[in-house]
Amino acid sequence: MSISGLTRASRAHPGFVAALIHRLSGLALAIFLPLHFLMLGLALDEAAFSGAVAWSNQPLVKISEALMVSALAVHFAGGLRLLAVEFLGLTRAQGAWIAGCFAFGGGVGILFLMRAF
Amino acid sequence: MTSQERTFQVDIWRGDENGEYQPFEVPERENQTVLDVVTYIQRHLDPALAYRFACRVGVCGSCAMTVNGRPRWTCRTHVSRVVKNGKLTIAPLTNLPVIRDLVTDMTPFFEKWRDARGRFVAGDGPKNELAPVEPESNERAAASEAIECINCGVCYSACDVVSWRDDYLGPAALNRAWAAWNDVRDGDRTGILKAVSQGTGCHTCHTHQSCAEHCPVALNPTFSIAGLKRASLKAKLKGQLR
Amino acid sequence: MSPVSYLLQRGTAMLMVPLIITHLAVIIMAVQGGLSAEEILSRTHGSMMWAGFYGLFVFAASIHAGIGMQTILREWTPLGRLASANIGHALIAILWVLGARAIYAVVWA
Amino acid sequence: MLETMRTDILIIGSGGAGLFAALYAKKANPDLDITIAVKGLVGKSGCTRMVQGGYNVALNSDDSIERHFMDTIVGGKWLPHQDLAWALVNGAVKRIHELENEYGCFFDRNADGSLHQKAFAGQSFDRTVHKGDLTGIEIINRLSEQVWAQDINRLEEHRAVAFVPTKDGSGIAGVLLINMRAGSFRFVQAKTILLGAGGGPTMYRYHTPSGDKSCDGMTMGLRAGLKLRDMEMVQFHPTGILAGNDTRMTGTILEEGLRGSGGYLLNGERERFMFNYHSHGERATRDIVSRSMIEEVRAGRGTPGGGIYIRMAHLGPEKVAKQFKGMVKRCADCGFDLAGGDVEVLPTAHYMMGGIAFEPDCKTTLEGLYVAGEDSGGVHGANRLGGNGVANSTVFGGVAGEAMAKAITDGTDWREPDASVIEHEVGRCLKPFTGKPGDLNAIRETLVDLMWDKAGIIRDKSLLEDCIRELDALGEEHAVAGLADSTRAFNLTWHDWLNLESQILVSKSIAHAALAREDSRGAHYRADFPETGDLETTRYTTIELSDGDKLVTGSEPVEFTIVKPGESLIEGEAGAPPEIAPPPQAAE
Ligand SMILES: Cc1cc2nc3c(=O)[nH]c(=O)nc-3n(C[C@H](O)[C@H](O)[C@H](O)COP(=O)(O)OP(=O)(O)OC[C@H]3O[C@@H](n4cnc5c(N)ncnc54)[C@H](O)[C@@H]3O)c2cc1C
Ligand code: HEM
Ligand code: SF4
Ligand code: F3S
Ligand code: FES
Repeated sequence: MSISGLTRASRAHPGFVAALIHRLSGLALAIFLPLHFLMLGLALDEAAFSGAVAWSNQPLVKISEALMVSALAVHFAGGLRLLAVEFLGLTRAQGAWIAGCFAFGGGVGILFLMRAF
Repeated sequence: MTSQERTFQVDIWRGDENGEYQPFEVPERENQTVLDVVTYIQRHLDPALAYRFACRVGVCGSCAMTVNGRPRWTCRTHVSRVVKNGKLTIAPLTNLPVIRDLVTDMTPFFEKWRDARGRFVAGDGPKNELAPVEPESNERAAASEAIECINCGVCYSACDVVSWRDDYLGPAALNRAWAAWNDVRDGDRTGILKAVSQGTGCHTCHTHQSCAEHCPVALNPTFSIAGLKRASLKAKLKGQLR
Repeated sequence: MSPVSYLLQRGTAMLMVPLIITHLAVIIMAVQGGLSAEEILSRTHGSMMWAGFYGLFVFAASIHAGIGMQTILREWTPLGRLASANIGHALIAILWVLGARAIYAVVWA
Repeated sequence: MLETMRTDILIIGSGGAGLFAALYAKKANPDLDITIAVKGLVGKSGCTRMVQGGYNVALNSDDSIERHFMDTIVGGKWLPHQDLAWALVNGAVKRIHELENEYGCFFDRNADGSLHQKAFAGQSFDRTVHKGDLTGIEIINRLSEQVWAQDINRLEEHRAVAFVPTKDGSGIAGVLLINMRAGSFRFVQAKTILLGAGGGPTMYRYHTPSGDKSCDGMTMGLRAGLKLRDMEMVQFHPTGILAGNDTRMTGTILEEGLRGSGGYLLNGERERFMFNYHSHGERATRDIVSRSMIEEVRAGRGTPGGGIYIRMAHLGPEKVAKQFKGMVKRCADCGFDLAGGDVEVLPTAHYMMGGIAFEPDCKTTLEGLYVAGEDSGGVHGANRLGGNGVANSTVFGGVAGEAMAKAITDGTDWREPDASVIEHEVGRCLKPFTGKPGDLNAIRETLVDLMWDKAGIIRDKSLLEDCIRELDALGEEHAVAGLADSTRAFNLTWHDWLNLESQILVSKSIAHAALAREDSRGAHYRADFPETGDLETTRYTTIELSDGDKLVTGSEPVEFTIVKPGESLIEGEAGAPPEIAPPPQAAE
């Protein structure tokens, strides 16, 4: 038995949740990035590239793309917030800022979906 | 214990890191801190229960434990504020070696305090005078914000970065370094920045803010660490950290 | 994390702020009515402006992500400091190569 | 089972006395091997850390060492050892400079950057240096970090249980300790040894000191044949929280400034009563307020919890919450509303003026053993001024450190211990594991009530005689009370047993000394001898252990080496507040 499991109550606050989401979104982006580059690299062969782009217009792929865009937006907003904490010493009212970052990330994802469909 | 007394269940960690929880029934009192609960068990139910305390009023920082999953000072935590569904779970602090039951070995915590140069180094000012320091000055204000640490280890236990890499100096030591760095009387302020900007120092912090969230005396190590990140980066860019 | 890694990671993050804003805007714009290869390529083909933009982006994002992955490996896996650093650096190199190839493909090929 | 080790200097306790001694000895001779042994963790146990109010020191050009001295002597009702008090007021000036300039204490400043000094009761000048109302944390943290960073050995969670003399009894060879974490014994041989275990009147139902203090140092001193003085002098602080007998919060302090700034004390009928006792009302001195509160309760006008209410709400709850943030938060954490409601309080045992008799160089009569801090007696006489306690421990701690290092440089060597003493003392400590489990809780409850009721704030002959008789019986009960033979590692119940042993012996000393002093002065009040008595012929009480278990009291004349009653070194009245009495800002 361990003293505290994965779900430590001490983690249940905005700062930790934000850091976790920031990390997971960063991780997702870092994994997605080489794939993204490989896909764009297909443009060396026009037909392959058209195929890939056409494939990406399937609804399921579009939804995954929306998730990636959301991840980027959330990571971006959360990253800005972190920079503000670190470089401007802004540590107050972080709960509200963090909620704002999530809203921004979610908003961008929804906007993407609305325009994509 | 009389039969009319209302009781509640308390699960207490027993043994070392590989121990387990043991349930106890403890009578309710109107005024009762978590430390009182532990004391009750030691005095009346199991004389061998190990725990640590000293001042009992929140100044010595000896009595911190994990209460329902959160690190807290137990002498100043009223049971009614933390009891959940009529139950309490009490364990030793995390991120420190367990000696037995609720007692941890705080040695690594203090070693890191030392390694972060959490200590005043005398300057060469006159020894028979007291340096004038204006209370409103930026440095003094910053030092004052960070200075009243009771070195309880709560932040250190709450910080997940400490859990993830045990060489990280941790919030309390860095918070102290920040107060020291803002002390204009210190004779080697650059030395502090050198100490905290090694690989395991302030830049290792990911701004989880669990430290500030849990600090019982409402200090804000996150802010202090951010200050050190900036100050040491500046010094680094100016080539002062060689 | 060393102050140098820290500087590079935060520096690239700041550098990417305008790039990401632009990138997000372009994505949202372009996605209207579905993507097509011609659409993408007509924007990028032969454009030195976009070549520069993506060049900078690839450069920064690779460093940023490489260092970030290094941290994650150090903290979330049993890998030590050196192994994590090596993998992080390798990732930067791989991303640079793949990124350069992608830019070449959409601008010049 | 018995580990042994050698060190040059062994220091017992890590309060102001212990830490200063270590740093001073190291500075005097960096090659010395220095070891601090402490019952808790270094810097995190003891009472120096709990100091709220501050540190008395004459720094201002309008103040003077003489003035601080006179305040101390008059406050102590002419009972202090004058050379010690003189060393205190002089040393304090040096210490404050060291604390600031060498160890980095960051005391509060005035707007112009100079050190802020506040008013504290019983002083004719505002001279109390402080860091907010958490002065002790600042001092101890700064000293501890210096110790952590140096090559000074730490034996943490090591409890000293006996001084081990040489075979011929001429000097001290070392100290027997219990390694509390392991539950084993350790003998530490040292060339010089400092006792700085900090006394602490924890044998009273209501008390302020930290839980690790149980008069072990005085007990070891008595057992080693040392003479204690002024043991009847126990200081009570008027406002300790009353929260029930099952909580450790009970007895902890609410600061003096609450009364000073206009707080009311109300009896069970919620009437102010202090003016019935003294024209200064709530702002009278600690001893008067404490006594009046007890009389009010004894007259049947106490609160349901048997205490007195303190009320601040009439000053405006918001204002109170702001001005006394720390106290309001502390009460709130305990479930009380100090800003808006009435909180039950009672006087609480705070400090022991008495202790082991010593010389200004901290030597005791046992060759090689030094003492400093609250374990020592004679500096404060019948009453300790707020702010002189931490000055006492830091000043004499440093003096001891220097003296111990010098003794070694001058050739003091290790002495050979009397092995039979070690064996005997180990046996004494282990005795409870052989007996039938006894009821330690009952013994503790009996002790704290006994001391509270019969040797407390108001004493008389018959109470004290009862007290001594019952303490003797309790001592016998304790001696045969056994413990379940479970693990000895970190066995707090075993240490409770040892605590009680020390507390009972020192309680007896208090009661005997109180019976011997047939007058009332300072902290000691005899209802049957309410007058102070003749100052010129002032004598102090002594007590020692003879034949192993008999306490023998005596008395010695106070030598007025610097100033005689009726004389003064200063203009104006010593001890009287400067100008029109400002409310005491004391936050102790
Ligand atoms: C709540 C409170 C507030 C106070 N406020 C003030 C104030 O404002 N101004 C002022 O001047 N004074 C104040 N005092 C008094 C002051 O704190 C003490 O007089 C002084 O600090 C005592 O210092 P010391 O070094 O002798 O003992 P302590 O600081 O008490 O240290 C004793 C040390 O000895 C250790 N120890 C005890 N027994 C053993 C053993 N058997 N073996 C090994 N180690 C042992 C303890 O763990 C501790 O480390 C206050 C006291 C209290 C309780
Ligand atoms: C303007 C855009 C971006 C900003 C402002 C930003 C900001 C940040 C910051 C401040 C961190 C440090 C977090 C920490 O260590 O506490 C970080 C981590 C990270 N970022 Fe970014 N980032 C941006 C874009 C990206 C992109 C495009 C990627 C992916 C390719 C990425 C991947 C990562 C990764 C993997 C981490 C590590 C996460 C961690 O250590 O928890 N970031 N980012
Ligand atoms: S910063 Fe706060 S939580 Fe951390 S050790 Fe200090 S007082 Fe405790
Ligand atoms: S919780 Fe840990 S990650 Fe940083 S902000 Fe506090 S030290
Ligand atoms: S016992 Fe000292 S902080 Fe809790």
